[in-house]
Amino acid sequence: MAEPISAPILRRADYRLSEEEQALAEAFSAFFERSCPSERVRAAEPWGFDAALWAELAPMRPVAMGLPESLGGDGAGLVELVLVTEPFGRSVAPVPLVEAAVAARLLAAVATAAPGGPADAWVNQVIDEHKVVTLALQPGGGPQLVPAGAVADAVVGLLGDELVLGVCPAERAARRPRNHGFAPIAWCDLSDPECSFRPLWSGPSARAAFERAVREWKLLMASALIGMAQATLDIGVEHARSRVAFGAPIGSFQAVSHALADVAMAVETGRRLVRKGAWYAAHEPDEDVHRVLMAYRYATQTAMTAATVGVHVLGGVGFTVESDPQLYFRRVKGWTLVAGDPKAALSDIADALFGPVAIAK
Amino acid sequence: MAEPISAPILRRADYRLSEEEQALAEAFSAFFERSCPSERVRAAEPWGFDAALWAELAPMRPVAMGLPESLGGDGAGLVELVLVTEPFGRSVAPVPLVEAAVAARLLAAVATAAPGGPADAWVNQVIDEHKVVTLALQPGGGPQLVPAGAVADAVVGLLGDELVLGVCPAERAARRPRNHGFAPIAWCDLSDPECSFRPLWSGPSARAAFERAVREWKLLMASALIGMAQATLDIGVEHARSRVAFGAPIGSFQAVSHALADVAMAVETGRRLVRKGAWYAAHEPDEDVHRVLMAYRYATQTAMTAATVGVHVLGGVGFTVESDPQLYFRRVKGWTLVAGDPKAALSDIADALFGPVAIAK
Amino acid sequence: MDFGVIDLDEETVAFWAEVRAFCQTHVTKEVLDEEFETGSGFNEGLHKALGARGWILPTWPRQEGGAGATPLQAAILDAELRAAHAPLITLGTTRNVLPAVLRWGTDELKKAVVPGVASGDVRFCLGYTEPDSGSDIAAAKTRAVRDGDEWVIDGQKMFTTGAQNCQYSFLLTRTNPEAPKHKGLTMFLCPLEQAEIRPIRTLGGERTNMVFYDAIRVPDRYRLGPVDQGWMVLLGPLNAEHAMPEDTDSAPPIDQPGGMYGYSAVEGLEVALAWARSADPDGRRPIDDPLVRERLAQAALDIEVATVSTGPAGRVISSEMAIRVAEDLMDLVGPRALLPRGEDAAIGEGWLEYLHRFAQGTATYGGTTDIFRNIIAERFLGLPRQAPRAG
Amino acid sequence: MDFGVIDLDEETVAFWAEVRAFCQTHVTKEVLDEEFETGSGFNEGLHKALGARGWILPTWPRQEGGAGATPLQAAILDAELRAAHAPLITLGTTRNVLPAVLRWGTDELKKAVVPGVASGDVRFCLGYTEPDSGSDIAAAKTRAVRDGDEWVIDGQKMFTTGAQNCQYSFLLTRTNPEAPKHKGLTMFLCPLEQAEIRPIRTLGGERTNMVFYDAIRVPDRYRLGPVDQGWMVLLGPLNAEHAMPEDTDSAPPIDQPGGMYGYSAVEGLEVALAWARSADPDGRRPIDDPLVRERLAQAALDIEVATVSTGPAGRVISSEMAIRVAEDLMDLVGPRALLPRGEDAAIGEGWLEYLHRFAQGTATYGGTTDIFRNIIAERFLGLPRQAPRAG
Repeated sequence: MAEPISAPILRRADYRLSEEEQALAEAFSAFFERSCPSERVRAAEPWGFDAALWAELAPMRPVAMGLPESLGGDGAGLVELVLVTEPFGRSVAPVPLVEAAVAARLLAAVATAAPGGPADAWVNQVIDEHKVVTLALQPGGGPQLVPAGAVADAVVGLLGDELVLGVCPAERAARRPRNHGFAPIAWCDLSDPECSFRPLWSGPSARAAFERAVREWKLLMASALIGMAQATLDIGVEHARSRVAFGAPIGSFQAVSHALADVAMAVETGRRLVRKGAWYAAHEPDEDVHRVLMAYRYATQTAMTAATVGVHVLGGVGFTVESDPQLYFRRVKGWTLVAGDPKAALSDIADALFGPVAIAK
Repeated sequence: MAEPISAPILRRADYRLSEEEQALAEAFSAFFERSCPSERVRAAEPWGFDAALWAELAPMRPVAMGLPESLGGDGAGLVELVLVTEPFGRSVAPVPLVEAAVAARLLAAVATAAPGGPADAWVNQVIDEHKVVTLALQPGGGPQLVPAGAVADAVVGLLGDELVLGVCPAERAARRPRNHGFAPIAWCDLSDPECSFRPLWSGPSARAAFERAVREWKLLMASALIGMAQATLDIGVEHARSRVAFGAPIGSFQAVSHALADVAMAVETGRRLVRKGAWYAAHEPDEDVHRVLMAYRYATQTAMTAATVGVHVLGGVGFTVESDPQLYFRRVKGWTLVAGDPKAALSDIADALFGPVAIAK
Repeated sequence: MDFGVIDLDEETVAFWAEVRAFCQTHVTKEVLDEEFETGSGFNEGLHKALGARGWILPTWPRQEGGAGATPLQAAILDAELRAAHAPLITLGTTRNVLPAVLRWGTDELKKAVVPGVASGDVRFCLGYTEPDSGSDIAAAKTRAVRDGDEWVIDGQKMFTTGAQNCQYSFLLTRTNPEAPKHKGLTMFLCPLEQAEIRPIRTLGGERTNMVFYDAIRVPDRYRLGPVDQGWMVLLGPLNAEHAMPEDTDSAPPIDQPGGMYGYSAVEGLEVALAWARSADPDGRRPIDDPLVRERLAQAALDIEVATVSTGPAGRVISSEMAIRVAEDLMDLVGPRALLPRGEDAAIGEGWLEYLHRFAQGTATYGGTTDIFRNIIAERFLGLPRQAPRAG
Repeated sequence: MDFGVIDLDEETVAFWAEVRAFCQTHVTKEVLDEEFETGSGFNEGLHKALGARGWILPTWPRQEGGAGATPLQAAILDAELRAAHAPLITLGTTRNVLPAVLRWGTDELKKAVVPGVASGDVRFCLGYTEPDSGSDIAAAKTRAVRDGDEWVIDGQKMFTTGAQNCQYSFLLTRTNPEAPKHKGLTMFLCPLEQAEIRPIRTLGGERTNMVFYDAIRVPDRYRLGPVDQGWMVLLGPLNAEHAMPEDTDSAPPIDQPGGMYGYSAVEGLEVALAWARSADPDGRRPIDDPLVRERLAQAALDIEVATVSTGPAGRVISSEMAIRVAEDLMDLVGPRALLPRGEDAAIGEGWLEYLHRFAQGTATYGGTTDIFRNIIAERFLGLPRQAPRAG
């Protein structure tokens, strides 16, 4: 456990991307911009999945890239993955990228630490067949809403101290609720015999791997949220430059320009928090876990504020379903709340920074 | 315990002042405006008391007015008192009005319910000699900072289930710390033998009376805070009308005008919360106690925001000790924090609205 | 000051009972389901049932189509209908426009429309906003050109909510493009038969409309007030919509939970409280968690603040409160708050999910919150008018 | 991306030790007490001791009065001095102005002042703000009129912090009142002997000054840059103060807790944490209360956000963070947080009490946060310039 701050900390604070990182970010930006205009997002409503888009994306190996080369992956890590999920979020693409990337890394951890089980084959299927495995974010049995559960080929979760993997039966539609974010969430119960959950790995390391996977989900989602915030900011700025009211572009009114400036500040700062969090998670995993939680908490707030400002700056038009800010407005909340109250991150940060609560005497 | 809301509640919502109430408010406004310009506030720094001003104020009977006619008071109540403490707060007058008014009412409650004790004589001294009795806001023994403790002739507090009154010895200066709000606070310990605390009244009624007195302090302070917020708003508006930057009065920039508009909204709304809280406390005491807590919480936030905006709108000048907004900035925090964390009011509101926490099973 | 419980006379108690019975009969689950489906803010059966009782204009005398109700009874009626979530947007716009019709309409026009308003057969919608003018209402470009005893109207209006259920639009037109922008406007009570109505759906689930006026011809008798002085005619309904003080002071002084737009947040808090008081399988209740209690208390405080707020400030405060409360209560309740009305596992029939979407629109209705802050700064604080120069 | 621990070579480790020893010797309790008393942001002994080691301009070569330090060593020096709360406002303004002197000063002028800057004998303050112009710097009215080889300067400056300890003011004057406001300005490195300095005290306890220039005569050699082109001369120091990107990118990439103004909030959190970890007589610690934990975590998050922020955004974020954190931590800690440095029962030597006052000023230093938001909107987002017309 680290004190949050002590002076002077002699660490670099270099947020710049390397040339490779820059190329990676640009390649995925270009892909999502080209392949996933907002019409395609709308076309996938209300179920939030575009299988063709997933197939188009697959050759870029956004999931395989995060897996070790020893298992057939590309050996990249969280630093690279957040560069991919930011443009993914910017386009709110209807594909389960965050879940698939995180669950695959968890399976890879199992296949590495405890080879010989079903995880090995699933890793291959993820890489070769672009199968989607997702992560049940809440440990334990009982019904829970699982992100990407409605489109996943398998679900990984933690039951007791045991990592388990299950394949739910075909009548998935019944488990798939309509929802605020038009997301392919599904009801899933790790103790449901119908889904034939099988053990993958057990013990403290399995639990730690699960907890790390949940943090990775929050990290990649934080980056997606920053992308979503950037997108609504861009829409708002464009509108504020061109829309005229009271004889002037509305962007010349501080009520508009300062609201957008606040979002711009938060987006840029949130992006830096994400990158710093990703670097620590990649290079010093299981230490300073508060950084990922901080990035996640800040990103949820930033994206929600950005979406609200985006809807508002566009005025009445922003409130119509034809406008794009509302796409983000729904998904910011809809994609994240499945992980539970985002404000709970503060209590988690407190645990990480200040240690556990003392037992009452 | 009431649910916060159910529709439709058939109650009046009439915030208008009667002619008598209007006259009362105007009389005290006129007094404080005339008698307590900011120079007089400054002159009383750092100890926050102007004995001559207290003597000038006394003939208007701001303390006696809140006591029952049967004890020699004027039979007015909380509704009238908040109309007095708002202009008091507007001028941040260096007199212990809130404490004196509240403690006197507590003594009057004792003298009424349990006559024959020392409270009777103190009520007379308060009315006839304008003695200052103050209230120790924290129940129990141990050192605490008591508002107006440095200038009070006596302190009332709750020790166990017993209301006690004490007179601290003469070397008061040693107990009087310099402080953020330039307020006449003092260290006091209800179990300190040197202060010769004597019992006034005991039992559940005594405790209830003490708790009511603390709420009344919060109510009258809430009104003072609204006055303080109004004053900084007025200063900021005046400045924003006349100060020119970039070729226009700064009040024509929304960064300034909307910040002031937000304060104006909160001041007017906070005033209404206070009046509603006062009316309930006067007419339906011990019910709906959440209203006073709500008024207090909202007023602390409003006044702090108003002071911050006031300092900021005046720019560099606002940050100098010659400017008036900083007088308010110091006192908003300095006058209230002595009652403890203002955010704790939320937990108190929860207790009042939702009932106590269930014991863990 | 007076916040006392209002003594109700026998007649009012009976009226109240009648209103409750009416709501049970007419604001049925079917009506609500249809409203959630269509978002039209109107139900013809309900509207006519109100008209049949004189409750569209309840304080008007019976002989004029009203119910002779007291202002208090009218307030009870409104509060009960609101609590029942009756879809009454079109009732609201109709009532909002009526005073302008009475003040400026010819006797012939009034005779033609007013009885229908009272009975429910005639409804009005608001034709202010255009694709290029929203909060800056006076920038309207829809043209009205005189041609003998008729006017030819050409233009396009946005967000004419309820147009599909109305007979007339309270229409803002430009009759003199040369004059300063507030001086060349004329108002009409424009019949909608010739207009083309295209639906627009909102994030909040409401249906509103674009309305195209393609050289439609309107007899002069539908003009309201003098030519080129439409701004004066518009100001009454606009001020009412902007909740300027003169209007709220005349409203019956009844404590209305949540203020202008916050009533939906009141129900949101009730939903969250019900959730918080439910025990999980281990017997734990969220409401016993200090963090949960604090947030619920903050929501209750926010709602009370909106309740006491008034005028343009009340518009801003209640709207922003609803946005904030919806967001935080949704977070607090967690994943199941994502499920909409109709999903079995939805919390409180999906009310928070709906509120989170709906609340966003309240910051724009009848002018954005920015405009209301301008109003407060300029009219209440006397600050100079803001008017930026283009960069 | 790289956030790794920097490997320090032996020389740098030794440098660091030297800096720490220096701070212990020169930033004593007496120095700090004096600074809290006077608020002058300067201590002559300390300043000269820095000069003696070449640490006023640490990266300069030794032969030019520097210490030949690496950028990393210079950053360590600054961080240690800051952590020790060394009063270095005047060092900051001196360093801020120096590049403009080097760029625009004549060789004669540079020869006269630069060695003294390095040694600590010569200090510069900023003469921009006037009673009628703050954030709108270019509206300055202080006149400079040429008279042969001299200039006659008439006017008044506000907030010239450190003037009483400086030899020169980096002075903004108007030389052509007819020209557009940015085109008639000229900068001087104006000697202060003839100026009258009157102290101003701030809420934060700082001392600053009004400076009266009453027909003082300044030889032309003190002019910096061309006549009427002072805005260009001013821009370098101003951009540095505004934390425009070119500057921050050239700074050594070291993680600086709290960002631009937030370092004082870092210490505020440490004070609150120490309080929260102390047990009361019953053995209860505030830090075991979920509500307390959440607020401390929020403060830590706020500080980290400020830490990673940069440029003009960093200015706004770190300033507003410090204001918010000071207010909330003071509330959290309770009544004893009201007691200032020097009171026995003060929490953390009164740091929160000080922070709450001090933080307010950071929202105005070098232009208000409003100005920085304008900069972000206009220069980064490309939004049109705001410039209201008077009402």
